[in-house]
Amino acid sequence: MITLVKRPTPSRFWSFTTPVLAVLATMIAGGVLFAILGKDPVAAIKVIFYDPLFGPNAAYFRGQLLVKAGPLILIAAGLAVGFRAGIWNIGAEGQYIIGALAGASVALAAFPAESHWLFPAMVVAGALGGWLWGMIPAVLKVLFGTSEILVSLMLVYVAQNFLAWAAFGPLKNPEGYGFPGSRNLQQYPSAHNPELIAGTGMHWGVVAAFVAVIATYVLMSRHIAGFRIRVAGEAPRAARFAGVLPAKLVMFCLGLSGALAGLAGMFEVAGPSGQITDSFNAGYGFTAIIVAFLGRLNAIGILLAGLLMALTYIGGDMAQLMLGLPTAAIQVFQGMLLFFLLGFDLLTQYRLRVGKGSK
Amino acid sequence: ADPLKIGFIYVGPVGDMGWSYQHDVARREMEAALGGKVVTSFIENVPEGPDAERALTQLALEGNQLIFATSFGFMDATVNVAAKFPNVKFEHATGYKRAENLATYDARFYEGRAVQGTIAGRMTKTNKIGYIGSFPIPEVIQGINAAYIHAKKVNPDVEIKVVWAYTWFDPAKEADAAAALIAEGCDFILQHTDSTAPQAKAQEAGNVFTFGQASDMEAFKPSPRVASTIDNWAPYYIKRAQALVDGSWASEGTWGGIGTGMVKIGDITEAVPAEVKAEAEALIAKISDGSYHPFTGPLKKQDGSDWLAEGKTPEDGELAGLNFFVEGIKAEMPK
Amino acid sequence: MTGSLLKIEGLTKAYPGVVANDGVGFEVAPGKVHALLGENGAGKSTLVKMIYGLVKPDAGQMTFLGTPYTPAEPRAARAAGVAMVFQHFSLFEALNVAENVALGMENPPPMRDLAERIRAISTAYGLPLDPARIVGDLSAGERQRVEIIRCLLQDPKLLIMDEPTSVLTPQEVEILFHTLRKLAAEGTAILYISHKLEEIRSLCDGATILRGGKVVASCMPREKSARELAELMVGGEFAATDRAGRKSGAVILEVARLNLPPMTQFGPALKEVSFTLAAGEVLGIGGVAGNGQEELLATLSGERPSGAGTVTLHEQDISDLGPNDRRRLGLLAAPEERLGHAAVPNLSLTENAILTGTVRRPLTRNGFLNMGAARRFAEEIIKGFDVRTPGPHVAARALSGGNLQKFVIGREVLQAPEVLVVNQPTWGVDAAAAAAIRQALLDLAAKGAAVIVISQDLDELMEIADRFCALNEGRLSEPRPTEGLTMEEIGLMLGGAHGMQEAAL
Amino acid sequence: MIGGIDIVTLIAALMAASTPVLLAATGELVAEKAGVLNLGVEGMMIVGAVAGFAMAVGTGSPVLGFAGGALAGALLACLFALLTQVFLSNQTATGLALTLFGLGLSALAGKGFEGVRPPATGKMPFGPLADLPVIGPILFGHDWMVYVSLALVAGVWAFLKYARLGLILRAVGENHDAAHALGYRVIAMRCAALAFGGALAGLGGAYLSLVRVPQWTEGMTAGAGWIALAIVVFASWRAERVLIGAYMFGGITALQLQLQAAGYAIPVHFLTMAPYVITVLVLVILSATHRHGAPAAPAALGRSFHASS
Ligand SMILES: Nc1ncnc2c1ncn2[C@@H]1O[C@H](COP(=O)(O)OP(=O)(O)OP(=O)(O)O)[C@@H](O)[C@H]1O
Ligand SMILES: Nc1ncnc2c1ncn2[C@@H]1O[C@H](COP(=O)(O)OP(=O)(O)OP(=O)(O)O)[C@@H](O)[C@H]1O
Ligand SMILES: [Mg+2]
Ligand SMILES: [Mg+2]
Repeated sequence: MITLVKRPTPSRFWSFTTPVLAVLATMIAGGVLFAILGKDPVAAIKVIFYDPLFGPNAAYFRGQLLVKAGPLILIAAGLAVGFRAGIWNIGAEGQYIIGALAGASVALAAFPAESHWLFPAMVVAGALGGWLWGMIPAVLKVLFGTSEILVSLMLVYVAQNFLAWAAFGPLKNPEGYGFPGSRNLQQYPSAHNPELIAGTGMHWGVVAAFVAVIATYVLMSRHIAGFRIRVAGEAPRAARFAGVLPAKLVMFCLGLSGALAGLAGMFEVAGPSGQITDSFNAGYGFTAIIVAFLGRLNAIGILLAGLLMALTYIGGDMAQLMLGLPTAAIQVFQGMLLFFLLGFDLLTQYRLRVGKGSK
Repeated sequence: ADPLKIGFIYVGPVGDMGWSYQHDVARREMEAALGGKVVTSFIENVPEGPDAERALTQLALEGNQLIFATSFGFMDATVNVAAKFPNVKFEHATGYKRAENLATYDARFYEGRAVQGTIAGRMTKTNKIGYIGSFPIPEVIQGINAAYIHAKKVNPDVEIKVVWAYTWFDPAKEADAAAALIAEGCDFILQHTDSTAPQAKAQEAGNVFTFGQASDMEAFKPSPRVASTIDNWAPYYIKRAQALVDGSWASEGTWGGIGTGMVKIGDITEAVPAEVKAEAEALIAKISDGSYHPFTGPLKKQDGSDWLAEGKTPEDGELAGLNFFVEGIKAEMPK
Repeated sequence: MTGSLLKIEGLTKAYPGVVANDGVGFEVAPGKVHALLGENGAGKSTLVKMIYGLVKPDAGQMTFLGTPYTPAEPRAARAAGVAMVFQHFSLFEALNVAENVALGMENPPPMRDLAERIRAISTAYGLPLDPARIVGDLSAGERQRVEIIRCLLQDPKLLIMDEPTSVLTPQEVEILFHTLRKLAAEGTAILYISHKLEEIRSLCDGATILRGGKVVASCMPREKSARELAELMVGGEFAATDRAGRKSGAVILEVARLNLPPMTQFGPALKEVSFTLAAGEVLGIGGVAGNGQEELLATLSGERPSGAGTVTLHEQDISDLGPNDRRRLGLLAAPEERLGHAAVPNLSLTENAILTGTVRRPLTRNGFLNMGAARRFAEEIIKGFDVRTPGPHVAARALSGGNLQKFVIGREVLQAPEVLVVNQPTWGVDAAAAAAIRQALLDLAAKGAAVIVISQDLDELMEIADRFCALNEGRLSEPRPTEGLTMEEIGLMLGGAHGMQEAAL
Repeated sequence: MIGGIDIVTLIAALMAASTPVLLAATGELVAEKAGVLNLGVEGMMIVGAVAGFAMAVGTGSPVLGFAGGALAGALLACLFALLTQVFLSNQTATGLALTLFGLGLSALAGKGFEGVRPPATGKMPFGPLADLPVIGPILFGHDWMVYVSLALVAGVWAFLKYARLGLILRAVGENHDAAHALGYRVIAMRCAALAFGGALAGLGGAYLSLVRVPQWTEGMTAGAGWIALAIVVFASWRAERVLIGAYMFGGITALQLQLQAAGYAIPVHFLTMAPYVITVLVLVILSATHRHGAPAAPAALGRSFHASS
């Protein structure tokens, strides 16, 4: 019989080893799945994990990896701070949408004026929009104790309808022949968030993601404020004893994650996406929650998890194209990756003992 | 020579039984028709936006010579990628931006709506026709107008009720929308959304009729589904692929209809009285040979102002951007 | 001994790194009250958990009523006639009394009958309870009654009680003892665990003393002094606390007409609390848990701001200052709940040192943590207060209660407070560690600091406090010098028996 | 008829429309009462939808279809139980992963079932009762699953209130350490509650694909699972309020479309938002009238249990 024994302190060794084990286990289980679907498992794994990085067109895909991972990392970095504090913002998708709407609205209001100030103004508007949307659950929680999980989630649907309304109404491109969707900001130089170095996929949003990773890393592991946030998540009463004001903390965490999600939305809509349409948001806000957990709520982990997640998306598209693997199979594959990571995580907190065990 | 590679991106899953499914059916038909001269591949479920641009680039990098982007929302992404790969040919469905190596194609779905309007106008007992709209975009508005004009033509008392679902595909919501229209007394449901949920609702209600949309939806024959408008992209895909093989491919804008086979009217079932069926078939024939345009004046706009004078038909450009209802429709255009 | 009810031989249970019970053996006879004594971590709870079927022994035998007894789970133990009151309450706050009782029974009667029986039995034993009340609304003493009634309803042959009296007033303890004696007279055997040695001496007919998982002695508690019992437990002598060398100075802290609404749904309100505290003084605040102790500590530590002018430190109104601002001014506190309030279970001792230490110790630079300095501070606490742990990297939850308590008190004492407020500084802590903590508080006062000790252990307060006052339902009595105060008077200050009546024997 | 809206039809319609969410929410209620937060409802629903569909089509029996849907939902819930109860993984993350996994798995399994028509699920034969005015369509005009769902809600309500096992379940969700100390099998109880929750979610999904729509298409649950989760909180963990919540939510959605059909010129997006905004408002009112946060949430909700002995 196998028993679990809690470790006095989490194992450092296993916290580095388990993700690797999980990826390997996923490759094996995924390989079995692909074989069942009649595809060559080795080829499929290679196409998903190897080709985007080192295959014939890797130069392009490595850039795309950043484009895809950028918003995920930016959002997840903010979410993780809140999750560490025990504040569950699962409505980043809504904050992402509102941030994008705010940023785009500034640009579209200014159209066609060209100014160096426009893009910075959009950045501020994007962050502000996301912050504002995050503050709704925050304020409701502080004032009434309403669950932020549900309020933030419900607000995603509200934001989505708001987005559709804007895309079909006020933000609709007047020169778009009645089709929904705003003007394309890629064609508006002052508002465009371009690739900074051609072919790298690097745009301001990716830069912001890296900055967010570094900043949240320093905050959470080196600064007293981050320490207090961690304490708040581990033991709320101890945090209060250490001087943390719960209301301030709720506002800070939801505000921060909202602002970062809003920024991500704004960079996306001004850059890779280009325009507001009723479906421009591709679920980044939800995927980022998974990324945050994959990265163990740790900034560096999130950076790697974001890249890994992006890799499975891009590799998944490649596998579809080259092997005819359906998207559904990729989704199952991603789900398995998560399961294995979450399951193996046990090893960092517990020791397995085989043999005669106590109950 | 090696077979030419042709790629597709779909906005939905190939199993949506509607829009993306029909494109995929056509892809397979094309591959079969050109036997060995082309090979195809596709990426499904591509969100509109940066992912589309990447997927298109991926197709181009993989050596595809001709790439079909099969959703309106892929427009700007296709334009961008086409600019980066001047040697690759692109085809964008339902858009309006073209380039040297970027063609557009679309179908005159409203022609099918005219036929549906005629049948519904003749057969309705309640004089109320329900219409489930997806989004208030020109393509859908054309359809509502065409259906109404032709129903009215054969039945002056007819009324059309519109529910906007704001989705192309959400079976539960479409079912609710159909239920709401049936509750309002509609005994004909036309839909511009892709699932068969409305047919099922109609069947449950009894004495309510529907039309297949995008695909034939033959599971509901002979009733409630009495006819259908099928997106039939295969002839176009075969033609364009053949042109590529022959080296005669050129960028152009195609807006095909019943005449070119891009819009196909599925089997009109025995639930439709013979004389109505005959009338519908006559209309199909007239539209098909070009002797009749579903939007032929005199027509007024909803607000009573003039649109088309006696005998006049709209320019394609104007029709493509249609954003108003014609006179007589009570429903308001969403703002 | 003839007619033994439970006989234990060679019972052994090992946890990783520690043998909690090592070849333990003893016997309990029907109608006797048997004590289990030992320091923190000696293995008492582990032993009774094995008897109750919660933990499986690695080796050894138990015989119950002459037949081999191997309970696979508590259900089996209950069926055999064993009942247990836990060290930490095993109650469900959101459920009512009857439901809580039903959960502890094997085949509970229908709810209506059960409610009747609860009413009947609880009155018969002098522990009245309303079966319809939600347990979350009950005081600690009343919760204890629920646990006991739950056991009594099963007519147990053996009743195990793991530290049952820590939450009771002296009067309540007296009534509990009556109940237990009555039970014993009816033939029930009782296995009784407590750190309160005087209680053991008055109640128990025999005792087994554990140290490091082994039985080191058995004795008749009545024949030993409390000090002798303590020395048996520790395995050596320990120093008595030294109150010498203190003189009272000027008033440092003043609390005036403090009124606060309840902190939690089930908590009490603070009403008109007033007192003053002088330098060098130890003020003891007694009272049964749940009468406002936590609320008072939170108000003094700054976790809860209070109305202007209610808390004054050095003639400065600090009523609306947060914990860190108060620390800066020299007012420090150590809450009762070690895990989750005074310390964070999953963080290391170094990090737990940072928790309250950054204000008076240079553990940060511009807000950035100086982990080196923090580790040195943690090591200083560990060394200065004899905290037994492999090192400052160990998580707080890995420490035993007594050791963690020493760490928490040490952390505050080493920050050289001017006023230190502690709540339950020795709760569940064994005699040696408790003595060390009390001495540290006295030494602090000797250096001129003012100390408030909130405790339920009246012996402790009598031992170290200069003045005593009692908290009862959120009201604080007038402080009185401890000298000359009798237990009887104290009991009345604490609110008497809280509506219990003595059982008619 | 009020303002051109036929109330009777509206009520009859919303009962059918709400049934999938009602079933899923009732199941989730049981799981949460046991102290487990399973955010994977959406995933379990859609797997239930495809499994139920395949089973019904394969056997020609809707009853077997529903059984298959329930079984599939329960199996997926067991996977969740394995991870969260045995491997002690984080419940939030595992739930999200389950949704992702379920969506993918259902799409894979459903290939080939697109466009197929399932066997019809019959109406309850109430005979002339169904023709009664007003109460006929509301009370006697539904398929049998609607009545099963109502019976399940009533059953869960009674189980939690009166049954011994229900009491133990609530105890486990309230304080798992105490329940363990009293000898109850926390993990087993939670696994059972999860499996039951999964079965009901699967049943809800099967209702969607067999009755409500009825057809199989990828992603057909379209967020219903999330609504079910919200309704549990909305209902402050009480079975009878789950019924109210689900019907209210379904009602607002149906009303929105009926208003459009009746020709009201209403801004559709704001009406579509309405159910969500109203949910938030109700949550605020509920939590404002209780002193501490979400009322009546099981105290151990979302916390992992590990018996340390
Ligand atoms: N709840 C919190 N959430 C986020 N950051 C916080 C919080 N509390 C404090 N900080 C940050 O931590 C740093 C140190 O805080 P501050 O100077 O307020 O500490 P303090 O004065 O010791 O604490 P207190 O305000 O409780 O008296 C500052 O950068 C502050 O913004
Ligand atoms: N589940 C467990 N896992 C690991 N070690 C344990 C466990 N339970 C108890 N121990 C260890 O076994 C030893 C005996 O613990 P036990 O709780 O029996 O002591 P105790 O005598 O009841 O102490 P106290 O007086 O503090 O209640 C201690 O060293 C403790 O740390
Ligand atoms: Mg103990
Ligand atoms: Mg400060």
